[in-house]
Amino acid sequence: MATLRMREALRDAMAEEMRRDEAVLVMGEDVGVFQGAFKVTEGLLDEFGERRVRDTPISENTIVGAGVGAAMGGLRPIVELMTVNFSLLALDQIVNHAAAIPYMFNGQARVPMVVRMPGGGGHQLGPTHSHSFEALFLQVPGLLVACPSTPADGKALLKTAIRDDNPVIFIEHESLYGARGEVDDDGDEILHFGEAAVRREGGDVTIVGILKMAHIAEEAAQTLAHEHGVEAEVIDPRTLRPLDLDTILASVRKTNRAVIVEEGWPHGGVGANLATLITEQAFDHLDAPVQRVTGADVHMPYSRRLEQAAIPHEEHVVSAALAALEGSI
Amino acid sequence: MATLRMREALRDAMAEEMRRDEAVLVMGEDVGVFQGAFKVTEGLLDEFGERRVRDTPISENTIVGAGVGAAMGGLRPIVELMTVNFSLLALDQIVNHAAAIPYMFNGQARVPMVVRMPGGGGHQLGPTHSHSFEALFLQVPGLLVACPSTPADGKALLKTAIRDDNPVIFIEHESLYGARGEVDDDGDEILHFGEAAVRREGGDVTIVGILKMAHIAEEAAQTLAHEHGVEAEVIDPRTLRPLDLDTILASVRKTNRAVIVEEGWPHGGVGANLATLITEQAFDHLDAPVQRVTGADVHMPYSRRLEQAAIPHEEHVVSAALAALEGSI
Amino acid sequence: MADLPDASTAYELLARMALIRRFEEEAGRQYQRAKAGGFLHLAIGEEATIVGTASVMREEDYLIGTYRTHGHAIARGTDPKHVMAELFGRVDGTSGGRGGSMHIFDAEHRFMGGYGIVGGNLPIAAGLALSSDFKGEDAVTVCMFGDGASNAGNFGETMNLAALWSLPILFLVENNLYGMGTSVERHSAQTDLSKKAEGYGIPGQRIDGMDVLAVRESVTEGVRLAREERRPTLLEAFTYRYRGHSAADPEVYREREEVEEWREKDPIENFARRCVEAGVLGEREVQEVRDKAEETVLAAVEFADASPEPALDTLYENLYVVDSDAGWYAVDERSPEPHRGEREENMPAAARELAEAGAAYAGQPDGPRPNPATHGDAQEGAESEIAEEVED
Amino acid sequence: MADLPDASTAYELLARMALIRRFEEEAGRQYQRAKAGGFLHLAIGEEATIVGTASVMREEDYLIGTYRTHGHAIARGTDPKHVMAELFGRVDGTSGGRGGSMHIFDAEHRFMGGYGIVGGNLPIAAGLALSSDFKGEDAVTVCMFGDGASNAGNFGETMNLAALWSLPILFLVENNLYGMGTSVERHSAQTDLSKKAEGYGIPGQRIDGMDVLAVRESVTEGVRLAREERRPTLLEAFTYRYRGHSAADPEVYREREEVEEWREKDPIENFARRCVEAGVLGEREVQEVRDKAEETVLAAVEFADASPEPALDTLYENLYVVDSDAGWYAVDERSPEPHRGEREENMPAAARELAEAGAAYAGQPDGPRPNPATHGDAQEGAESEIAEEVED
Ligand SMILES: Cc1ncc(C[n+]2csc(CCOP(=O)(O)OP(=O)(O)O)c2C)c(N)n1
Ligand SMILES: Cc1ncc(C[n+]2csc(CCOP(=O)(O)OP(=O)(O)O)c2C)c(N)n1
Ligand SMILES: [Mg+2]
Ligand SMILES: [Mg+2]
Repeated sequence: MATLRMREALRDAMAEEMRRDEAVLVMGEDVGVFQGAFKVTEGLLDEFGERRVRDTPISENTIVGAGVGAAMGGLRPIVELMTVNFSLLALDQIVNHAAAIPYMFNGQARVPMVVRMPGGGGHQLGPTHSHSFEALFLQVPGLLVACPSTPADGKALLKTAIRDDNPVIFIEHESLYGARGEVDDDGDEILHFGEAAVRREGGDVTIVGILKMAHIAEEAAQTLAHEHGVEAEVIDPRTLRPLDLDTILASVRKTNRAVIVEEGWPHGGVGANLATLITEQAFDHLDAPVQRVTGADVHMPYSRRLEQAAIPHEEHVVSAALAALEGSI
Repeated sequence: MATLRMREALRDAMAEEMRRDEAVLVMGEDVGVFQGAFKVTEGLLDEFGERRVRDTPISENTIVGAGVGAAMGGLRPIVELMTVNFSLLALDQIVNHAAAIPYMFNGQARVPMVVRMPGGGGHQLGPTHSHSFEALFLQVPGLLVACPSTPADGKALLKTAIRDDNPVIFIEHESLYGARGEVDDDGDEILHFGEAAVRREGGDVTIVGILKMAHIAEEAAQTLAHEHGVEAEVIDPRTLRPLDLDTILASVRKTNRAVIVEEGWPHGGVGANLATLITEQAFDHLDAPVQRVTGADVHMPYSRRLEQAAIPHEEHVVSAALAALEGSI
Repeated sequence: MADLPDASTAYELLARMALIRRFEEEAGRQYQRAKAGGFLHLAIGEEATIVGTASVMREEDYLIGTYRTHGHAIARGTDPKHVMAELFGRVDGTSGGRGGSMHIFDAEHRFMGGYGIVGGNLPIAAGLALSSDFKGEDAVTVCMFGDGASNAGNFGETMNLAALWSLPILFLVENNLYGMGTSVERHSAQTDLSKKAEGYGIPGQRIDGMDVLAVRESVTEGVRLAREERRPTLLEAFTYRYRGHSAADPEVYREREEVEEWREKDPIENFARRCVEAGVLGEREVQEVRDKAEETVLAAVEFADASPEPALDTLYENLYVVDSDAGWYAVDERSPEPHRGEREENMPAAARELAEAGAAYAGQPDGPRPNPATHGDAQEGAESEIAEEVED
Repeated sequence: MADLPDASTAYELLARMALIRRFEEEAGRQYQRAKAGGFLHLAIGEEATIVGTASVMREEDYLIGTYRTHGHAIARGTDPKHVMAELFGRVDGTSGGRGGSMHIFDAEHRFMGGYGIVGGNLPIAAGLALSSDFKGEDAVTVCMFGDGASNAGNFGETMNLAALWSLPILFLVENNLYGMGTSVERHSAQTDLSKKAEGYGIPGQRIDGMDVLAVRESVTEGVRLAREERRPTLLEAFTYRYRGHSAADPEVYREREEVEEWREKDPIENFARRCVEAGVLGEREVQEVRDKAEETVLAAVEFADASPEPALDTLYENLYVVDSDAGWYAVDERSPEPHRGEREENMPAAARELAEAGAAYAGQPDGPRPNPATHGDAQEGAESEIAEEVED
């Protein structure tokens, strides 16, 4: 066990897998000489050289497409998109190619590629640079979607993603790169996709949060316990495709109430999808509608004040949980 | 009143608005000489000439981006993307530019642009050519999203879209272009966005469907009435942004049951969003969880049999409605 | 004018071109009979470019193309019966009926697809070339695409990457003068497409795409540059599709005369004549080639017709690879609540009817299908008029 | 070497360049004081390219650029105090605090932005040029972007469209030798960027971007070609950013010496010296220019600091135009169930604290902010180390 920051844990995952498998390479804008825009690939160029750590031009669709082709040719590319905001330029290669090819060609081709990219708001980067696109990618069959919230999960899930033979969308959060946590340094620690983590046990309400919102959910649970005598169960799905709905349902069947917390837009979001799945499966167990806490239905403003007003905070989660409990306490 | 096919109604809407406003122009791949891949722009080049009806190269992101710039410069471009499947290549201009600019520049610039494009499956076009992306576009603040199911709505909504000062995503369905219907030929008939249509009144269950699924919903309602004595209320929202949730809620408060029918993928779909909004607003009125009928969670296969198995049919809607009614009849 | 090759090579080239020609004609016929669905893009007229290119590639080389690639797969060695079966949407199709005409693929013969998105194959080609280079193999990737595709953003991005990374790749534009209904002059500011990649440091050359020998000569050199010097080239082959963009497009954008002129340059007729005149091949062999093509194609139709439709419960097969050493997951774990209808027993009656009806449209009889480009089925499933087949 | 202009023109050019330089330096300082947030891209060193270009444009012409365009707006005539207020995120900012440093916009002076997406401004520029052409106006659009942007798909697509449609547009690459940390040789196969659009039929020219007069000369001709002959050109201006890509990037990718060499070519120092030596300007005027810049910039900071923060209930303002004659709709009709928190009274305490804290991070004291590129705040809001400012 060692205490690492998220960015270090992710780097270790890539380094370990690159040592383990010659076919793994990293490509993306400024991943090499610059050491990564967020320093996640720091040191990789020095250790593995230009053949396996490749700086690319600013050509998102072609970077991802080259990853698809390289994967079809037998490599295991890790493509870093500098941020999720630029993934819109690569969406054709992600949806109509990476995700479709294994099915479209009936299994004759595989696309063992990982597309890593950070997203999220909170740094005053304004409308074009603050997106949360988890809800966009979880729609697409053929993709796996991971969104780790701790260094340990980040490392283990990234190793799994690299070894998986399917295209994986690996979403990181800009605000979590500095987050520290205990990380297993056993080089073979992987974590199966589709296994949610129960961060806190509780019988009164289930709170589901991803990425940065997984932490907000835990903070809210503390407040609920100390200030309102409410014991919340906090769940981090960790992957959205596959989704460990069973763990979430088991909790909801126990608590009869659920709150979903996400940073993205409210319409057609992660929360809307989860709320629907939960309601479909556990309708008779629900004492209240599933509550959602989401980012505001607006482009992210630059102004500190406006941005903070557009992003979910602990207080939103606490009041959503209390709303779910209304009447019953 | 005249009986027109959807494609004729849409063409008339464009022609009328182009006569009415010199600033309206049409641009897209093969919209001119070829008369439109789906013949929706038939005759426009002859009437309005090359200045206002512009064939473009195959450059989706730049076609849309040029539309954004032209709109900022005071024109009212109608950009035709040959199909929704190719809109993935233009998503950066749609989301990070068209949708963000009015807000990002605090109202100094407007983007009165319409992006027209047909989607949907059923013609054996296979994985890359059969998408339904309504659920993708409804997520994005700053956009308006229309999805007409009848020639009358198609004409009236398109005229509204062209006159609106916001960027409008106008989604058509390839299977509906031949659909005939009565169309008001009063050149000034427009239809406000955010007004759902109640296609059929009924007190037992509310069925909401869009585009081709609005028709499937009506057919299912007939079957439910004739074979099961169930009176379904059928609602076509007609626009997804703005969304006329009030009309849907009023119906659900009456029927206590709802079924949402869409052609797209199940995860994070139109149905998941609507089901969540309905459940949040009318939880105490629901006797059963909102039922969803969606396309299969897979890329659209080419095989006739497999494709038909992946697309929702009347029977799916009927059984979903009966499931919602279970126990109560 | 390039010299004629030895008899057996000449025979083989003629045979391949004739086979592809005959296959495409039959595909068109089967499409009109609604045995094949979707959209059908025929390459009739472009055989010399296709066969000339494939004929000088090595087994380990990769070929990747567009949605107009029945012939490309056959030229690489795919048995026509599997291509026909794919058009029929059957289990013995190259993609088991999942891909269709626009998405032909044959890993065994290194025909890497078959892509419906214009320009979508370019970055993938660069990636394939990267994989060979990375592994120190000397396989070359040949990437073919249309004149219209040269305007796609992927074109510039991929040219730059290929040159920057010195990838073993050859780009070949099949310039058939039109992107759908838009002529080169009306879609590309630079009408000499061979110059279009110079700005990215990739030299180009124009070649006669109707002359299989000319194509062989230039592709041989382009492949050599890619293999030995890691230098990408852009070849522009002038060719022509006699048929519409896809089956029965109204062709308002071109004159009959133009089509006739190009038919004069027919790659098969002219090559056959030349071989006979030079005594490299005899009339008998030319006839034999035709007969064999006829035979093979009719056998392919029979094979395709006999091949079973995919079972409904295979709907999700190959959506995910579930045997990776990262651990196993069930598909339904990945997509809870899959849409129902994929199992025979609970497939709704209507769906079954549709699936069984010999057409892509509800209750529509065999014969020319109504076309989404000009019709639409929601209100009036069976429309009788002949379809003007246009493309989406 | 271009001749010196008359005294008043020389004075004006020097004054603009000095003002922009001083503004950028101050912006950097205010950023370190966490008065400005987000990422800050300074154009220090690139003033001659910016001012030279803007100075020969007409009022009705459009200028459009990137996320490094504080100076471009100022060169077009935007009052620096509104730019500074935007960096401070205040209501008097060019975008009322919604856009920030990367998204400056000033409709009145036809500075059309300010775009955070590399290459995103190119198609928009083509559209602006189309609007002028369509309306029969003779306004020209000047589109500026970086060397790295020339690899984006939008580059090729837009070049082709501009040439094909004969748009009144001038493209200018601000070649500062790096796209973030990647040098031109490492990101572009064709290192002579002025040639990069030839494949699309657009001629190019390389110019000394450190010489305001050379820039004026070439831009004048490029703008004339666009206005009078509807012929687009691609100018490549060699320039350099003395500072990191964004505030305090570690700059591991270049040598101190290189920066020093370029400082020798300083566009302001050299132009001032030349003017004085030639007697076009006196030392006194040069000093005056500096003093005025100082004054204006300090006043801008004061103005920005005094400008109010946007009220929370303006969160949704200008997301939609709701007065179109297509009929009125309320925003909440468009987005039922908006996220709560946009009204002062129900804005959670934490959010208010954050908003009031002088930094972009929870509970973090004033002074250099931790940087998402090297840190992250979720677990440990206030990190003490100096941020290496890197870019997303
Ligand atoms: C990205 C994208 N845009 C549009 C289309 C629709 N489309 C299919 S083929 C075609 C024309 C392509 O012309 P060209 O590249 O010359 O190839 P050809 O069909 O002539 O072989 C178009 C516009 C598409 N499939 N993909
Ligand atoms: C599409 C896209 N990809 C990546 C980025 C991240 N990014 C911001 S600036 C930059 C470098 C751009 O370099 P250049 O075009 O030379 O402009 P410069 O910063 O040198 O002025 C990158 C990669 C972005 N903003 N947009
Ligand atoms: Mg063509
Ligand atoms: Mg640069």
